[in-house]
Amino acid sequence: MTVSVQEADFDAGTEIAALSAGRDDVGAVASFVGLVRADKAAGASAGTDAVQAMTLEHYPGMTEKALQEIVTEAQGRWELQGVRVIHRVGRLLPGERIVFVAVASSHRGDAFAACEFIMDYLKTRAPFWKKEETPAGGRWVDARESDDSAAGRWATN
Amino acid sequence: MTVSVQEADFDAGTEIAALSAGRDDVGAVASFVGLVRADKAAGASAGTDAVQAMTLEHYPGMTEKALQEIVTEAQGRWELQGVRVIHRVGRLLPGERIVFVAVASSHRGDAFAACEFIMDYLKTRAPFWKKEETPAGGRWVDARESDDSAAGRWATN
Amino acid sequence: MTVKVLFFAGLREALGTGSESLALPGGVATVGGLRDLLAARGEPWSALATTKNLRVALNQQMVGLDAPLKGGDEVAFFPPVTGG
Amino acid sequence: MTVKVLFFAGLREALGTGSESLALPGGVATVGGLRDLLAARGEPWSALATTKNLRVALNQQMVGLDAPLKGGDEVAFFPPVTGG
Repeated sequence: MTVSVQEADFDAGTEIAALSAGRDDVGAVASFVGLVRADKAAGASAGTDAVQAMTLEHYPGMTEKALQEIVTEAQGRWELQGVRVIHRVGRLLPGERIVFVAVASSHRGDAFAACEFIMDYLKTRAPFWKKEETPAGGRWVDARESDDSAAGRWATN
Repeated sequence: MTVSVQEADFDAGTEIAALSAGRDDVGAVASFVGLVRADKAAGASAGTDAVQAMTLEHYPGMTEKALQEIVTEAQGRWELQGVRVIHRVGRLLPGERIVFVAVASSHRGDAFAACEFIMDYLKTRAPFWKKEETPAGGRWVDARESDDSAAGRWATN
Repeated sequence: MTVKVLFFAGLREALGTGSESLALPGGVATVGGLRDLLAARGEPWSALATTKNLRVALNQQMVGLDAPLKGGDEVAFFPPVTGG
Repeated sequence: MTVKVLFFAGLREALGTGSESLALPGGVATVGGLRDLLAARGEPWSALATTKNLRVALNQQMVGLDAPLKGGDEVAFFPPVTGG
């Protein structure tokens, strides 16, 4: 199982260990955990307008397909021995884990590059939307240009 | 505690969770686990000359200092909220974990860059040495030029 | 021909619905044509014409507005994604 | 003046010792001078002159061969590191 979209939390240590369990050819596992930040509200000044919770909506069916395509694209670009992507949906509180990506490879350069690539592509291509709850009410998070430019770095000419 | 040099194994999930425990301002934790590869013996052909075990020697006192300096350098280059480095010493078998680096930040770009930077510098500046046990006997691992060039990428002019 | 149309996130909320099944008039041959047809219903549907960087997926693949439609297609309209 | 000298990894094995305390003759003022003094003992100490990319740490900081010595210094010689 490479890709999961779920309400449940995950344990990064268990997932990382699973990528090298029972084998002796994995040299490197790079991974990433994204979390809900209380101060993330767009344009919020410090201490005011904090995020109290976040709800993640997605497009069931397309989400899993899009994540799998991103993983397949990474597998074509680097020599990978295993990939694991978990994205949570539903209502999450500040400090809670949202997303997990881990990549196993013989070499650390490939593992790091593929892990960052998958996160960058996930941010711009996987159909998830965040709605923040703040004292001022609920609001949908705007897409950030910095995410588009992060994904754009990986374009092949 | 930022840096540990120890014989004991570690749990990546526990370490990753500790970097954001009790706070709501961490958005990203990038991490890396390095493992002993059975096929790593320099110049070994597939299936022959496999690594049966590895012993890690280090320079007690300097090791901790060198790792802390690498972390401090990373903290100066990126906005980091927490860093954890664990390096094991002693005898390790193929598939066992050797090294762990995790970096917490508000932003994933900083977390990824600092994590990879710390690994690259650790590979060339921290006083650890690996001796492999193979069917042909023991031998010290040669430093790789690719590690020097990986560390060289981060040079500031 | 009939297509299934889906809406997500802020667009879903603005339209007050997440999906509908729609029999297309003869002149509508692309997802862009479908978008224009829906937007022409007036408020709140004009959001489909005014949403910044509107995204479209055809059968769960991101496409441009010029992608051609056929009967049974699943077309989804949504704002830029913000997961991760 | 007296310095403490340490050897690690393959170099430690080649020399058959991990450390020694050494009273320096007057002419030895740098870690390079110390290296030459030890290498001049002949086999196996000439390994200090022939080890490829020999590294030196002075008081647990990496230094070049021109680093000056003072009494009580800790000097470590070792091959390029291979951890991680």
